[in-house]
Amino acid sequence: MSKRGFWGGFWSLIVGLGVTLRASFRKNVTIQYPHVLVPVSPIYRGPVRLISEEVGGDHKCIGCLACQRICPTHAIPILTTKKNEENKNVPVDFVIDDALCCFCSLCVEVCPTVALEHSRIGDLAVEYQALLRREIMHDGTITSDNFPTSTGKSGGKS
Amino acid sequence: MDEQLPILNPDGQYPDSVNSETVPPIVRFLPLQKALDLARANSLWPLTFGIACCAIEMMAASASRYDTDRFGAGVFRNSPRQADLMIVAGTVNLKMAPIIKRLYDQMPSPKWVIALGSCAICGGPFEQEDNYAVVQGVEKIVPVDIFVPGCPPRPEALIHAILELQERIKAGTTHALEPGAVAPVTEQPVEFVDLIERLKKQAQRKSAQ
Amino acid sequence: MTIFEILLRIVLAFGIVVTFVALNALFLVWLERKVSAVIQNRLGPMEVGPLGLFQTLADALKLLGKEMITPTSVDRFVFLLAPIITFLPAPLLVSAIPIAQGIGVSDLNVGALYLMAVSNIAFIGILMAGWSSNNKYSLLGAIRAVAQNVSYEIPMLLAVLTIVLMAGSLKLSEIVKAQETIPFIVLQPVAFLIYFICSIAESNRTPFDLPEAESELVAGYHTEFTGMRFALFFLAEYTQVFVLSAIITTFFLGGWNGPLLHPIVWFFLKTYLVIFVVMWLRWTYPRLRSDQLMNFNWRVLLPLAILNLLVSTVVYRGGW
Amino acid sequence: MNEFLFIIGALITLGGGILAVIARNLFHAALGLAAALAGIACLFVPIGGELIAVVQVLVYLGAVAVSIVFILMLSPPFYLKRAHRNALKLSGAVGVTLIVAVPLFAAVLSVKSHGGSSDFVPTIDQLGRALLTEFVFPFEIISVLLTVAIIGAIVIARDLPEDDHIMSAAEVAEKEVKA
Amino acid sequence: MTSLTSYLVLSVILFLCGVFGLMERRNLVGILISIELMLNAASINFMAFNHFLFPGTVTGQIMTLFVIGLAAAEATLFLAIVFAVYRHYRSVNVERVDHLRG
Repeated sequence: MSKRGFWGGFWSLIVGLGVTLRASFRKNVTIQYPHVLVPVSPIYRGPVRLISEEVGGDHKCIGCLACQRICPTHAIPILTTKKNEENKNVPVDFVIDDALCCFCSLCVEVCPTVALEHSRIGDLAVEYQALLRREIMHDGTITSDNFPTSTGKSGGKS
Repeated sequence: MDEQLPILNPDGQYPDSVNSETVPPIVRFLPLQKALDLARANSLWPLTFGIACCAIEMMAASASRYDTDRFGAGVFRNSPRQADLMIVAGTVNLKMAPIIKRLYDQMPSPKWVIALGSCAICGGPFEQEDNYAVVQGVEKIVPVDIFVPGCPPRPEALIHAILELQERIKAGTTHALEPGAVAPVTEQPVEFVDLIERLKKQAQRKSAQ
Repeated sequence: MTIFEILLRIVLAFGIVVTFVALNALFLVWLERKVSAVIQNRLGPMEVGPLGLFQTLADALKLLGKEMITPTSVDRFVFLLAPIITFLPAPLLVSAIPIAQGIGVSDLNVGALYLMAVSNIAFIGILMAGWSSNNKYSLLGAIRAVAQNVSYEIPMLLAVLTIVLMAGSLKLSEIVKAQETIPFIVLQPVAFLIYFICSIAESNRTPFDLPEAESELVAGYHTEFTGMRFALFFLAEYTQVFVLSAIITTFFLGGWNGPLLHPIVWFFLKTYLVIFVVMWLRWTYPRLRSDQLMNFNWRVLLPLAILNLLVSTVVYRGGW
Repeated sequence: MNEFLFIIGALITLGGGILAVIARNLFHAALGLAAALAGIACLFVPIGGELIAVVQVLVYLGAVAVSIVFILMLSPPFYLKRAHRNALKLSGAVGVTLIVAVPLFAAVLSVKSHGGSSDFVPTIDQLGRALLTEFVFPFEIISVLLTVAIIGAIVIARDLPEDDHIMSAAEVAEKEVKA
Repeated sequence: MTSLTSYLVLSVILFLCGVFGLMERRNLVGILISIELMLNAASINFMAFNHFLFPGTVTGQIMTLFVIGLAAAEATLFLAIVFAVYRHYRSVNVERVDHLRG
């Protein structure tokens, strides 16, 4: 028996019922996610993307490999060549592996030309692991900036 | 006592579905298959099962703000015998791997697996060749239907995965197993003996130094 | 009546009752999920049908389509029989409850005792389930369930005796008729409390859900049951909730008595009110500890029940 | 209806009774006993014993059979193991059974039912009055017996050795510190 | 079908089951089960005789009630004794329980 004795304990049971009853009249806090998108913080870090206008468009990457070197999980393998006329590095294949990425933002911070940024995608679910390996650039041109598409009824950006 | 114990796991073995016989489900004819798939898609009962930090997001997904119960996926079952969906939420250690395999085996067909977070997909931050402790992706142990990247993923991502899985179940394109079928493991399975071997080698190396 | 007619009638009545039990349980599961959602500021099932009404239908269909696993080390025959034995009392109990004057499958002379007696059959089913699974969690769950049920049976019976004393009959319809003016909850509040607590304990629900305590025993006595076999346990549990509410309605809330509305409406209104309270309790209180559970029964409920019986005998039948 | 109940009850009773004595596993035997008890409750209904049937289920099935099964579950597993069947013992048991059977069957088959069955069903009122007037002495004796049985059972079963209780972590630590 | 003879035959068969079990079982709990069967055979007899031979009386039914009460008391004590015996002898085989003084 508690310090409050039998009647104190009995009263506490009724108080508990009152708490849940009051709670049940409160407005519910559920966000019906696929129909309504969930607001996220402005500094939210989604999957990393290469800033570019469109497929085949311009980008700021100079192939310095800073992001590749700093990435703690080796999620950004980049292949570069010196085929530029000024004999500078130019990225040929640019891959970001979302399966490995741990969203630490180090690559975004280290990039000297601000070529990378975090997207604001919060929901990403795919059927094959291979889909998570995004080949953003192939043969020097941006092939896709899109995230893996899915057949799900959602896919909205947060 | 000299007498043999007839009940209570006579040889210390836990009863699991590997050494159990299976009965085909009661309803199994084609016109109902569609309705059955719809029902299965809308009633995915997950196994209460969290390994690491991603489990916190899984809890968040089933709590008030995201509420997976809206899709019928909020009934967390504690017994694998009653669950349909296994959410592998977190780093799978080599020591944990046999247990996950056993839990998967104990679930009744049809059953699905969601790999939640980088660690469960491919090892994530622990991805390394010849890693002595972490299984490089839960796919090496059990067949995975949906991969959710993130470290950890947001609750929306899990809900998205559940919706994705629902679509796949309705379309009939999951790895769901028919009773009696053998789980198709997509990659080479982890050999659990490896751990011991490696530890032995490690010890030998240490003693050599 | 030939034997075939009797058989036909029995099968027909049983079929109707089982259908009612199953549909009612489906509805109750939905209600439970909605009540829990409301209390936790959630929405609960929403996507399947309007307000998720078909959610439990989908669950039931899915459970039908599940593989049924029989682990090799179980006691086969007992394992197969256990869910059926556990489910069996549910329709038997429902069929004894008078819904309104003259409506109900049967109105027995010894109705009140019959309800107590038949619910005992489920204990055997639970014991069979726990023992045959060959699993320590199941065994512990079954032991806890039966220890708890047998203990709480005693104050429960004493509370029923008080009601029988008030009504002067064991017949359920007579008990309801005796409450035409004042329901027994007013005259016997202590008996009501005792009966309410005991019947929640009998149906193994929170705060007395030790037999299924998830954090300790995986799923208690039905850990090893899959598919429809598990669904039978589920059905049995929710039917037990319905039955306990219906019995409380009959014993304490005046059954079908009520102004204006049709008696059947009154009966179901009261029953679902009690069901709501039971669910409300479930989503409010934490689980008791095993020793607290037994102490509460033997040290509080049983003396209180005996005292209540004595006092009400003196007050209502004492003649002075 | 009565015949139907009788047939059902008789089948359950016989099946349960036979299972209770020939089952190899003691748990199955206990379940057979439970089935037999339920069948007997079924048998009581056609001969005007509704109340007795209900009490049979309540007390016998709900308390006696459950506690037997309970004891089996609490006990070490070799409780359930049946001693090896011994041909000599078995034949002895069969012989004794047959010796008992012959006079019993002779007696039973010689009984003539002169009164014939009636539709008389004693009400609970009558039973209660009989219990508290004519049979009040045995009734009181039974109540005393039950009380004594409960206390006796507790005394017998409670007899634990001193060190046999489960120690809490604190107690263990204390003991270790002392030692 | 529901005649006195049929009830009595049933009760005799049940009683014989009990006798057989009593002779054959070596386990205390098994013996208890057999005794319960025999007690039940007796209560069937009480009920049948009351109904078929002495209609209008309640003596047999009261006797059955007493049998049930006795059986409850007996089972309680028996199970307690089983516990005590097991604790002392580490066995419930009646053939091993052969010491008069503990």
